[in-house]
Amino acid sequence: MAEKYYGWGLPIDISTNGFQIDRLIWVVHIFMAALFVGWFCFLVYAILKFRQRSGHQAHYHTKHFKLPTYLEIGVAVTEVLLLCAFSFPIFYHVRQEFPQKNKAIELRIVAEQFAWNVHYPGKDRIFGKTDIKLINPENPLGLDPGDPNGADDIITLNQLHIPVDTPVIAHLSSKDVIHSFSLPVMRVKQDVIPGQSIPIWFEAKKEGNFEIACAQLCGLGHYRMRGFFISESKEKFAAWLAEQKPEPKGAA
Amino acid sequence: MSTAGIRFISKPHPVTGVTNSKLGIWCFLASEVMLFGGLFSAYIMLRTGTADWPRGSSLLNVPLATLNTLVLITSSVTMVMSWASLAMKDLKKYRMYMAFTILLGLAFLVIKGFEYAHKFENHHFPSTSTFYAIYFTLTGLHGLHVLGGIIVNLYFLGPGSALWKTNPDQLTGRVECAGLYWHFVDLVWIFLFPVLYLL
Amino acid sequence: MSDKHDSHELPFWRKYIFSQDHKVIGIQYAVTGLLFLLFGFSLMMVMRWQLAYPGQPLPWIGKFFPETMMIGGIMLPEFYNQLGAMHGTIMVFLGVVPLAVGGFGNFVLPLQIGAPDMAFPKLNMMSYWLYFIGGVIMITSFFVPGGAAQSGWTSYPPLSVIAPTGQTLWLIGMAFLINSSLLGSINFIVTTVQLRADGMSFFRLPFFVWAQFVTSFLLLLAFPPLMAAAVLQLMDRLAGSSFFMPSGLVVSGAVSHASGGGNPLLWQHLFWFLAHPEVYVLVLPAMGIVGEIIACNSRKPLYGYKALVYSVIFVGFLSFIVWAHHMFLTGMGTKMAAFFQITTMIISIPSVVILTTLILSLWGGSIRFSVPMMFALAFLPMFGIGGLTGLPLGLAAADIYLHDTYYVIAHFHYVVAPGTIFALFAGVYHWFPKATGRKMSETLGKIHFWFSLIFINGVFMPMFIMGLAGVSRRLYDPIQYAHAQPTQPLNVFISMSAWLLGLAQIPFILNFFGSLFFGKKVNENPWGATTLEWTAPSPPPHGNFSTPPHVYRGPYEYSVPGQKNDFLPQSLPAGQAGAPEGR
Amino acid sequence: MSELSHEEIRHHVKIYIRVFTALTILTVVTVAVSYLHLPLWPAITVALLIALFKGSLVAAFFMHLFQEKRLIFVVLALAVFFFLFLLLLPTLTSGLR
Repeated sequence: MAEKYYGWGLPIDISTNGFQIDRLIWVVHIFMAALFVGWFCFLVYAILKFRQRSGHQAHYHTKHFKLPTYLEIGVAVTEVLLLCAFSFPIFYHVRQEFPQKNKAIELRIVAEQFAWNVHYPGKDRIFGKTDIKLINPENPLGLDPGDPNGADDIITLNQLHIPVDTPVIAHLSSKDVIHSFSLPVMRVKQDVIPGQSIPIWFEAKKEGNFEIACAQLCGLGHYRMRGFFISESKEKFAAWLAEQKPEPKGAA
Repeated sequence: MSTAGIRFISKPHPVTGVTNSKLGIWCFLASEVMLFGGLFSAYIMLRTGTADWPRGSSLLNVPLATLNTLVLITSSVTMVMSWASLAMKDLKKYRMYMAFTILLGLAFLVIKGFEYAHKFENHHFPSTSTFYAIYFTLTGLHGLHVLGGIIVNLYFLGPGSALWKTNPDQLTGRVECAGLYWHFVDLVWIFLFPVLYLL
Repeated sequence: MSDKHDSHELPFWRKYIFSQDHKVIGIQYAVTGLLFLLFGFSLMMVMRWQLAYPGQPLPWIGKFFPETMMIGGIMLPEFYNQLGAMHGTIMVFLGVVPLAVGGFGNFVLPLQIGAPDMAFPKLNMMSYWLYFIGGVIMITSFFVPGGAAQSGWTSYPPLSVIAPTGQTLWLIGMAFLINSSLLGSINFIVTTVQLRADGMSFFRLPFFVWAQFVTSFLLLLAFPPLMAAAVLQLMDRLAGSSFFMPSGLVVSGAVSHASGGGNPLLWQHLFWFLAHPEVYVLVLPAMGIVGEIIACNSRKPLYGYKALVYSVIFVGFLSFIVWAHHMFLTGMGTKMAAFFQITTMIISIPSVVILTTLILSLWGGSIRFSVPMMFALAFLPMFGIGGLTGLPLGLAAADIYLHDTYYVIAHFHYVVAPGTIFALFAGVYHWFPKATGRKMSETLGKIHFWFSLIFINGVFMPMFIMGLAGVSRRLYDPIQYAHAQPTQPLNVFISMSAWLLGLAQIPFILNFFGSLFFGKKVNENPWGATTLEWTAPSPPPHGNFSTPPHVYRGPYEYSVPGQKNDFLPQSLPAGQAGAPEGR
Repeated sequence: MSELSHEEIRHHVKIYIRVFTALTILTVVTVAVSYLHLPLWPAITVALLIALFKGSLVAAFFMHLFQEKRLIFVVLALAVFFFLFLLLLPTLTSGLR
């Protein structure tokens, strides 16, 4: 499977937003390459042309170059373009333009050393109350058994299933230290800060089995904080969801 | 010996108008501004991030802190007077004012000690809440600065004043620098006092 | 102050160990810094084994490690994280900065401005010894229970707050290093402002002095907030406060005892307020060295000296307000992200000016390919790669994908390793004759240069590919993730390059120590350079100049038409300009 | 400052005493205001304004800034400028969405 999705460059992109980020990465790299090749050729040419040799003398007065001024203006204009045409709108779209809640599915992702808990609200689309005092191995998020909203909630460990062509709103939080929730194939990455709940959104347009990565050093198990990210058709997703048992309640 | 040939130790530079140590101490104070800047920034960030930050006056001893403020302000005056005495070539008066400054500095620390002891008796520690944490850290670090200032002043009261015989200008300059530091510590307290105790 | 003007009367320990002479302190700093660079690099060479051959026992030397680090030669993840954190800390705070600022700054700056010494020799000595103590504490931390700091060189809480004792030592060690830098920077500023020789106006200062001067302001004003942060983290670790610990933490299944109410992002702000200017603390002295060497070895004035100076000041100024571009993904709002993206893009412009100006300085020259010049020339494209690849990271949208991947590692290493460290090597080769009176071997130097250049690119170039493939940094086992597996051959290649790069440093080590005794003896100005340090004897005596020098012209008067020599020293009176000079 | 005549210094001493009086009075005022239990923002404004004024008095007269050389102001201006960024930007960054 791995050969199909991943290689030596950008991995496959299965999200609706990813192409914008990829395009920005390519545009920036072309700009960088042009600038670098220009500099490098000039450098090599200058080194060869003005090497020390008999009959060749250095010039105290050198001509005034107009090129650097144009170069500076060019760089400045390009950077303004990169900011205004790419970075600002893309970042705004990804971070601020959330889909409407009734058209999206909502879930919570709670990171801990070294796993991802995914909390689906169930049919009622309302998350049950949680309390850290109720956390135990049976009840990893401390779901309150007394809260009727939580009765149909589903909590999975390291399993993030999402339907394709449906926006997903995920609320990221952490139980202990800073993690970073990364879905390389979705071009999604967001630090998970303990004490905060940070919402992100994304939408898949292709099916497949992929992975969740932790991108921020979170302790000695950081390297194995790998989760499974499964993007599947709406039918399969519904069937999978129905199979999952609502969270068993820990001794309250 | 190793200072051989270094210029502008006791006489100011003709262009910049200051001595080396004067510029040096102001650079140091600039970095101190940034040190306390970082801590005040922490205070602002933590306070605005919390809905129920307590008013300092409800937890801390305002009369005691007011007394301490007055002690520190007075010590600033005696410090500047000790420099003025030196500039007027009066070593005796200098010694007297310097001794006052040191005593007032010690008085500040003793009062602070009582304040801390009282907090500890009531089981209030840095671990109690973020308010106490920042209170102990800021006042503690400020206390260390006062202690450092007292040590410097003790040096200039005792062995340091031997310089009077060989190079009175240099001693006056050094005492002025020690004073600048002392006033800065006072100045920090002027801001710490309302921020921690009154608001 | 006393009558003893003659340094020879000093006992050995005052002359060479607790010396107050800026040149001895500079050499102490440089040698200690070079040793720490080697040590930090060795840590990385050990790490590279685990990355190339995950889970396999380290051959030969693996069995010498205690069980707390390796079991049967197989590295533990805790130890891997310690190596990573300490590699970063040692390279930046104990290697590059002490060598660039403490070493070259101390040795060269007073000589270049024509001063007899630093303004505060005692503080200068204290600065070195504080640095030394800080370094000892950092190394000691490997041997305390739980090992050294293991939360990255960035030490992000809450991870660092719940980490073992080594982190406390890391913070205490940092406190020493911060105070050492503080004393050093005050000294540099006062020396540069007050002790310039007569006639040495600000625009006659060599570019290196300007770079050090701006660097000193960065150290002076950016380090204290890290001191504040270190105090807060020490309080969190030792006094149980909660500056960086939010409410409601559950660590390994147990509810945290911390009172809560803190904010982990506070640390990141205070840390990066230092750590971004710190990047320029590394790079600016390197640019200064490169500027000196390019002017001297192309035998012509620097192109656009004033543009360089203004750019360096501008870069230094702006470097204080770009720090949060390290934090785009911490949930920052788009408005503040826009602010920091704009400042980041603006700061790239003076950097482009500096690089372009240095390259244009070659135009019309007569380039002498001495070893320092080769390192200086290599700095230009290497720093170019490092600077350019900062661009996608500074654009928040591209940073979403590239953040915390190997792309970041490749980016900043290009700035610091083949960029800054190459410039520092250039400086070592350039000023070695001044410090010792002997020249380093050209042949060994060229071997050192070419192999270093090839292998260092072999180390960092593939990391861009890995980064684009989305591989996260700081992974103990790189093949856990399916998306990282196709790039594993690159890891093997990188490790091989790193070990060969290690071998490539052997000629340098031999050259350095060998040349102390067997190097070719040279006169005081072997490079035919114009700046003041080359008019003092090699090595300069205590007090540097027999008579205080007077400066008559700018720093780079090379190949002035109608002159006998192709260089005019700054201290040569105008009337004697045609007089023969030792070459 | 070491170039001053005794006459000038005597004048300075008079100023020091006046500044001391002002600082004492302002301390009493700021404490008194705190006992009025103003709402938070007015309380902060008043207390910080008084502190700023007291701080300026100390800096200007005890630290001789009112007749200091330009160079010192350059160093301080840099520090104050970055101090403001350091003070405000972290909170703005985590607060402003």
